[in-house]
Amino acid sequence: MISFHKNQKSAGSNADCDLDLRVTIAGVTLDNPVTTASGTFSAKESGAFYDINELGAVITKGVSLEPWDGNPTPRIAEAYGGMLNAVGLQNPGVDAFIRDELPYLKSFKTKVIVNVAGKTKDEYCRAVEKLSETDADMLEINISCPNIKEGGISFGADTAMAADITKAVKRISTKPILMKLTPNVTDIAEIARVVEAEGADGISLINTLLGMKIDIYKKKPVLWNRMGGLSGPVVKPVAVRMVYQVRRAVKIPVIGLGGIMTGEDAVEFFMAGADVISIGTAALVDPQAPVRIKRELIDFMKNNGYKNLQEIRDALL
Amino acid sequence: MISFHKNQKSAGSNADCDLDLRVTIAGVTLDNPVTTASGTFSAKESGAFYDINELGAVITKGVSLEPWDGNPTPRIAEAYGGMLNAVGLQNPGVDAFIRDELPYLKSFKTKVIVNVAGKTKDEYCRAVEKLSETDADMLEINISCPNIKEGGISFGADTAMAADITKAVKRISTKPILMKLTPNVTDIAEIARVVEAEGADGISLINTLLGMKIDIYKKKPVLWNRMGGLSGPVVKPVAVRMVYQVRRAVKIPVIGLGGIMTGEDAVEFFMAGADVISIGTAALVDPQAPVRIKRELIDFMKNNGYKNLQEIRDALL
Amino acid sequence: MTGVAPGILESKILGNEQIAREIYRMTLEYEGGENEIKPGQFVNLYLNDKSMILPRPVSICKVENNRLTLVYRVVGKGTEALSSYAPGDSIRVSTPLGNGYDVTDIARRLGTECTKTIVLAAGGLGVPPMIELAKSLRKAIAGTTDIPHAADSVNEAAPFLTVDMAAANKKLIAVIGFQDEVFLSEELEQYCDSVLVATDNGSRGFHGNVLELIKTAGDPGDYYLACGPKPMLKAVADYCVEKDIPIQVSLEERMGCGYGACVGCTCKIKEENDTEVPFKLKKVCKDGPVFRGNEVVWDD
Amino acid sequence: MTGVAPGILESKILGNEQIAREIYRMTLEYEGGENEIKPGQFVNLYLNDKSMILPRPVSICKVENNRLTLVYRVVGKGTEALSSYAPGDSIRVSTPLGNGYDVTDIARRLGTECTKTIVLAAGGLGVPPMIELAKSLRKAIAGTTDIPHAADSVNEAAPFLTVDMAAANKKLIAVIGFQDEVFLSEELEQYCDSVLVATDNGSRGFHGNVLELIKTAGDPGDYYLACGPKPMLKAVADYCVEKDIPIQVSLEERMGCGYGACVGCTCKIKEENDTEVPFKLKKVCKDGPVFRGNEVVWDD
Ligand SMILES: Cc1cc2nc3c(=O)[nH]c(=O)nc-3n(C[C@H](O)[C@H](O)[C@H](O)COP(=O)(O)OP(=O)(O)OC[C@H]3O[C@@H](n4cnc5c(N)ncnc54)[C@H](O)[C@@H]3O)c2cc1C
Ligand SMILES: Cc1cc2nc3c(=O)[nH]c(=O)nc-3n(C[C@H](O)[C@H](O)[C@H](O)COP(=O)(O)OP(=O)(O)OC[C@H]3O[C@@H](n4cnc5c(N)ncnc54)[C@H](O)[C@@H]3O)c2cc1C
Ligand SMILES: Cc1cc2nc3c(=O)[nH]c(=O)nc-3n(C[C@H](O)[C@H](O)[C@H](O)COP(=O)(O)O)c2cc1C
Ligand SMILES: Cc1cc2nc3c(=O)[nH]c(=O)nc-3n(C[C@H](O)[C@H](O)[C@H](O)COP(=O)(O)O)c2cc1C
Ligand code: FES
Ligand code: FES
Repeated sequence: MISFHKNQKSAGSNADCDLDLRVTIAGVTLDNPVTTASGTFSAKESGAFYDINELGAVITKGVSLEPWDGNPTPRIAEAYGGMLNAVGLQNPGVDAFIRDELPYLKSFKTKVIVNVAGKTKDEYCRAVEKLSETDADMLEINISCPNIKEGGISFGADTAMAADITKAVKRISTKPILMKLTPNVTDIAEIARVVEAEGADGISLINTLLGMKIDIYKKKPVLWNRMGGLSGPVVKPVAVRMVYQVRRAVKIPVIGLGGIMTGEDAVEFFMAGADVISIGTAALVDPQAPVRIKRELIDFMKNNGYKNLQEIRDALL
Repeated sequence: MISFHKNQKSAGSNADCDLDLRVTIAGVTLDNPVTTASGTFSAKESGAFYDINELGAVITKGVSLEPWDGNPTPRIAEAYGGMLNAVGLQNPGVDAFIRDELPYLKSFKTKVIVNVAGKTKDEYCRAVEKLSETDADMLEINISCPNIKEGGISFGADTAMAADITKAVKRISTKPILMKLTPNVTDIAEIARVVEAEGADGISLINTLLGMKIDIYKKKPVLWNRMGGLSGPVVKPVAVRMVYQVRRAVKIPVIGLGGIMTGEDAVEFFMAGADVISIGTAALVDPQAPVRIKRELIDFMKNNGYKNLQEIRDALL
Repeated sequence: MTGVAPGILESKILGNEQIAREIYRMTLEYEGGENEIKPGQFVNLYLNDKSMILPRPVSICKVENNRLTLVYRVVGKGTEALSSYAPGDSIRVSTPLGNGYDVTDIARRLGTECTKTIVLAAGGLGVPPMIELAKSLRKAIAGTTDIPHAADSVNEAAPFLTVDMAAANKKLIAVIGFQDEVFLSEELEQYCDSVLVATDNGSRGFHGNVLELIKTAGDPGDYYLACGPKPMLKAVADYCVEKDIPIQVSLEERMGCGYGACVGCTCKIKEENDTEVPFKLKKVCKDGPVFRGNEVVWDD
Repeated sequence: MTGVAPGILESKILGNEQIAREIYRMTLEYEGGENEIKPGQFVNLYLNDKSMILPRPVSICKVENNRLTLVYRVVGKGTEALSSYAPGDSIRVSTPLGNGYDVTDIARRLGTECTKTIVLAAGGLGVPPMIELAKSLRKAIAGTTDIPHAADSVNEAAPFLTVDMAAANKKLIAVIGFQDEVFLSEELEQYCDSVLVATDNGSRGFHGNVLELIKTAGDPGDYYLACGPKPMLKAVADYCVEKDIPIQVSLEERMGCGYGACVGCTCKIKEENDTEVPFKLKKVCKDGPVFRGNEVVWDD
C-alpha cells in the first residue's frame, strides 16, 4: 500500500535535482511528503504566504455534517514551547465546504485530504458519504472528537469505538480513509491495530495532547473551555515515540505529525517510520513553515546523500 | 485527611512572616509544601546546594527489593523545553537504602517519603514490608514500572492492576501510602478513583510522559533504551490538567508535579488542586530550585494577599 | 506592501524607550512604507525566547520613512522580554496584518456636508493606533477638500498638516482615556484639532471615562473610530448606535497565528444586511481587527 | 571555592574567539580562583535559549586571576549558540563540578625516585583540561623537589615555571592527537618539557594516533594522565595496564544534572580492592570524571 519512488532522473517536481520526494499512499501519489496539519491551514490565508502547489497535500480543517460554532474565546493559550487550543472544531459544515472551499483547493495540483469531525457515528458517516461524491483525494477521520452518545468519551480513546467508527466509514467511503488518532491513550499501538484490521488505508498521528493552563492572577483557566489541545515542539518526543510504535504495529501508511518545526524534525519522523508528515503549529508561528521545511528536508537529503524518502525510512539502525 | 493550617502567628518555620505554609496529608504535617520529585534528589549531592531542612519533605529516588543496575547509557537526552530519561531505576536495593541512606535523611526535620519501585506485586510488597519497619514518614509507590508478569505493561496503565497493587501494599504497610500515577493513560481520573477506593492515602502525579528522540545523523535513538520519560516545563500543561481532573475525582490529598520551574508554576498546581508539590527536572537544571521556588511561592503569597495554602487552593473561580 | 511579500521580516530595532510606567515605544527599520499599511492594522512580533512560540500582535502606531513605531504595555512575559531588547538588536516582525479602519468610507462621507466632525475614541493601549489613523484621516480630509492652507504656510514635506480645517468646516477630535498616566497625547495633537484627555483617577484632564468625556464635551462627532478595552468599546458603540452615528471599532482577541489560519480569534458579527442568521463568526485577525460597531455582537 | 557557595554564578564573558575550525576559546570572569579548582574538573554552562534546558558540561581548561578559560567544539545546537555569545554578555556557569585528577597521588610518587616522567595523553577536546593539569603538575614538581631554577632566572610571578626540571630529573611530556587541525599546543609548551603532536591525517606532526606516537617516542612515562575520546582512552589505558603503569582517565557521558542527583551519567568501575562484585556503577559527574584507568570497565 505504501510505495516510495526510487530515484528516477527528472522525477516529478524536483527535476532540477537528483532527489525523488514522491510518495504513494493508498494509491494516491503525492509529489512530496509535506502536508498541512488539519486546523492549521486555510487556503486563501496560507496561500498568501506560499504557492500551495509546493505542498504534497493539504489536509483541511475538520468538517462536520452540520456547521459548528466551536467554543467561545479565549480559544488559544501559550504553553512553554507550545500552545493550547480549544477552537472546538468551528466549521461551516460539509455542504458549505464542498460548495465554497473544495473547488478552490482542487485548483492546485496538490492533493486534497479532507479532515472529518463528528459527534456521533451517524454524523461521521453522513459527512463521509457526501465527501465520497466529491473529487477530494482522501479523507482523514479525526476520532479525537467526543462521542456524545457515549458520555463524551473520545471515539479514539476506546478500542471498540475506534474499530466501530473505522468499519462504518470504510463501508461508506469511496475514498481512501486515514484514521487520525488521539495520543491521549494508554496503548496507541492497540488502537492502530484495530483500525488497520477494520480496513483503514492509513493512520495519522498525533492529534493534540490534552492540557490545561491556569491564569493564577485572574484565578481561572486561560481557555474558555478550561482544557485544550497541546501542540508544537513540546509534543514531538511523544509523537515520535507513537509513530515509532505504530509503524511497528501496522503495515498501512503513517502520516506523522506533532511538533515538526524544521526539516530535521521531519527527518526524525521519517526515521521513526512516517511515510508522510504534516506541519501544524509551525505554520501558525511561521506562515511559510511548510515550504521552508520542505526546502530544509531537501537540503538534508542532499547533504547526507539520501536519494528518496525510503532511504531515510530505512536508515534507522 | 487533608488539613491546611489556617494562619497562626509565628507558625512553623515561617515565624518571620505572616504566612502559614504548613500542610498535613495523611496525618503527617509538612512544614511547607515543597518536596523533591523522586529520582531528582540525592541527599549528599543536593544538600551541597541548600539546607535540606528548608524542604517540606524529600521524596527519595525509587528503591526496589533487590539492587537494580538500571539501563546502560546514554540515559539522558534533551528535548525541546524538557528532557528524556531512561535511568531505569538504578538503586542499591531497599536494605542498603535503609542502612546507608535513610538515617542520614532522617537527621533533618524534613519529612522523608520513600519512593518504591518493583517488577512484581510481590517485590513491591516485600520492599514496603521492610520500609514499614523504619522511621520513614510515608511511602510513595511508583506504579509506572512495567509488570514483568503481565508482559511488561505498566502497573499504573491498567485499572485492575493499579487497584490490585494498591490493595496489596495497603494491607502490608504501616505507613501512609501515596500512589504515584503514570500520565500515559487514557483516563487518569479512573485510575485515581480505584486507588482511592483501595485505600491509598494520597496520589502523586504525574510521572514522566513516554517519549523518544532519534539522532538523525547517527541514525539511532539517542537513549540506549530507545524510549524514555519526558519531564520538565513541557509537560506542565498535561500535569496541570491531570491534577485538576484527579482533584475532582477523589478526596484524598494530591501531590502535584510535572514541569514546576517557578513559584508561579507551583501556584498553578495548587489552584488546580494540589496539596503538596514536587520539584523534579527544575532541580536538575538549577540545584537550588526547590528553595528558590519556595521563596518565590512565599513572595507570591505576600504580594497577592494569601495567608495560607488553602486560600490558594480555593481561589480558582 | 509594494515589493515586500507577506511573511516575516528581520527588522532592526532603532529605539525602544519607556514613555510611561510600563509603556514602551519601539521603533523598527521596516521595509515598505506608509503607503503600504492601513491604520488599524497590526504586526506580529516574534520573541527570541524559544519557550514563547506564539507571536505577539501589536497595533501599528505610526509608519514614517521606513520606520515603524509600536507602543506596547508590559503585561506579561512576552512584553517584558520585548522591553529588554536594545537598539541595534534585530527582531522578527510580520508584514502588516488584518484589515485596518475603513478610511475610504470616511473619506467618502467627508465629501458630503453631513460629516463634519470625526471623533477618535481610544482608551489605554487603544491610543497608539490612533496616531497613524489620525494622520490618514488628516490626509483624507486634505484630499477630499479643496481649501487653503492655514495662514498660507504650507508644510512642504507634509502639506496635509497645514490644511485649514476650520475653513473646510471639518474637525478631527481625539478623546482619549487612561487609568492614570497619559501618553501619546502630544503626538495626537499634531494631527487633531483637539485632543481631550480623561483619566480614571482624575490625575490629569477630565476625571472619568472616555464616554463621559464625550458627553461632557457636548456629544461631538458624525463618525466615531474607537479602540480600547472591550467595556469601553461596547459603551461607545452602544452610544453611537443609539444616536445612529457610524462607528468603527478595533477588537482584540487571543491569537494563534494572526493571519487567519487557526480560527482562534473569533468574534460575533451580525451583518446589517444579513437577516438569516443571528450572527456570523469572524476572525478578528483577518476580517478585523476593525469592525462596524453596530455589527458587533457583544457578549458577556 | 573559598567564599563561593556551590551553585550557579552569573559570569561575564571576557572573550569568545575561534581558535581552530569549530573550536572556540571562551574566557569568563570567575569568582574564586585557581586554588579552588582541581584540574580535570568541569563546569556546567547554562544556555540562554530556553528550549535547551540542560546544562552543557565543559572541562576547565585554565583558571588564572579570576579568569576561567574553556575550550569547546561546536558539535550541536547548544555549542553553536555558545559560539555566538559575545564578550560583555553574561552567562550562567556553575561552580566547579566533579573530582579532577588526583594530583596528590602523583605528587607523592614524584617524591620517590621511581616516578620520573609524567605523560599527558590527550586527544581532540581532551586537550583543553591538560593545560590546567600541566600547570598543577609543574607546581607539584616544584613543590616536591628542592632544586634550583633553570639558568638562575626565577619567574617571580610563577616560580614553578622556572624550576630546573632536568636537574630534578623529572619530566612532563604531553602527547596530543587531533584529527586535523592542532590547537593549544603552544599553551601546553609553557608547562611541559616536550609536546608531541599527532594528527590522524598527518597534516601536522606524527601521522597516526596518540598511542602510536607514544610507542614511537619510545614508550616514555611512569605515570599517565589521559583525556579524550573513549576508544583512545581505552587503548591508552590497556597499554598502561599491560605495562603496569598507573593511569588516570577522564570519562565523558551524557548528563542531566552534572552534580550527582539524576544518576544519568553512570560508568562501570571495578575497584582494585573490591572482589565481591564485578563492578560498581559510579557517576561520571560526581565520582569522576577522572577515574583510575585500570579500574574502568570498558564496555562496547
Ligand atoms: C490586534 C491586536 C493589537 C494589539 N495591539 C497592541 C498594542 O498596540 N499595544 C499593546 O501593548 N498591546 C497590544 N495588543 C495586546 C498584546 O498583544 C498583548 O498585550 C501581548 O500579546 C501580551 O503578551 P505577553 O507575553 O506580555 O502576555 P502574556 O499574558 O504572558 O501572554 C500569553 C499569551 O496571551 C496572549 N495575550 C495576552 N494578552 C493579550 C491580549 N490583550 N490580546 C491578545 N493576546 C494576548 C499573548 O499574545 C500570548 O500568546 C494587541 C492585541 C491584538 C489582538
Ligand atoms: C565532563 C565533561 C567535560 C566536557 N568537556 C568538554 C570540553 O572541554 N570541550 C568540549 O568541546 N566539549 C566538552 N564536553 C562535551 C560537551 O559537553 C558537549 O560537546 C556539549 O554538551 C554538546 O552540546 P550541544 O548542544 O552542542 O550538542 P547536542 O548534541 O545538540 O546536545 C544535546 C544534548 O546532548 C548532550 N551532549 C552532546 N554531546 C555530548 C558529549 N560529548 N558529552 C556529554 N553530553 C553531550 C548535551 O549536553 C545536550 O544535553 C564535555 C563533556 C563532559 C561530560
Ligand atoms: C489551532 C489548531 C486547530 C486544530 N484543528 C484540528 C482539526 O480540526 N482536526 C484535527 O484532526 N486536528 C486538529 N488539530 C491538530 C493538528 O492537526 C495536529 O494534529 C496537532 O496540532 C499536532 O501537530 P503540531 O504540533 O505540528 O501542531 C488542530 C491543531 C491546532 C493547533
Ligand atoms: C532523571 C529522573 C529520574 C526519575 N526517577 C524516578 C523514580 O525513580 N521514581 C519515580 O516515581 N519517578 C521518577 N522520575 C519522575 C519524576 O519524579 C517526576 O514525576 C517527573 O520527572 C515529572 O516532574 P518534573 O517535570 O518536575 O521533572 C524521574 C525523573 C527524572 C527526570
Ligand atoms: S489568530 Fe489564527 S485565525 Fe486569527
Ligand atoms: S549527570 Fe546527573 S548524576 Fe551525573
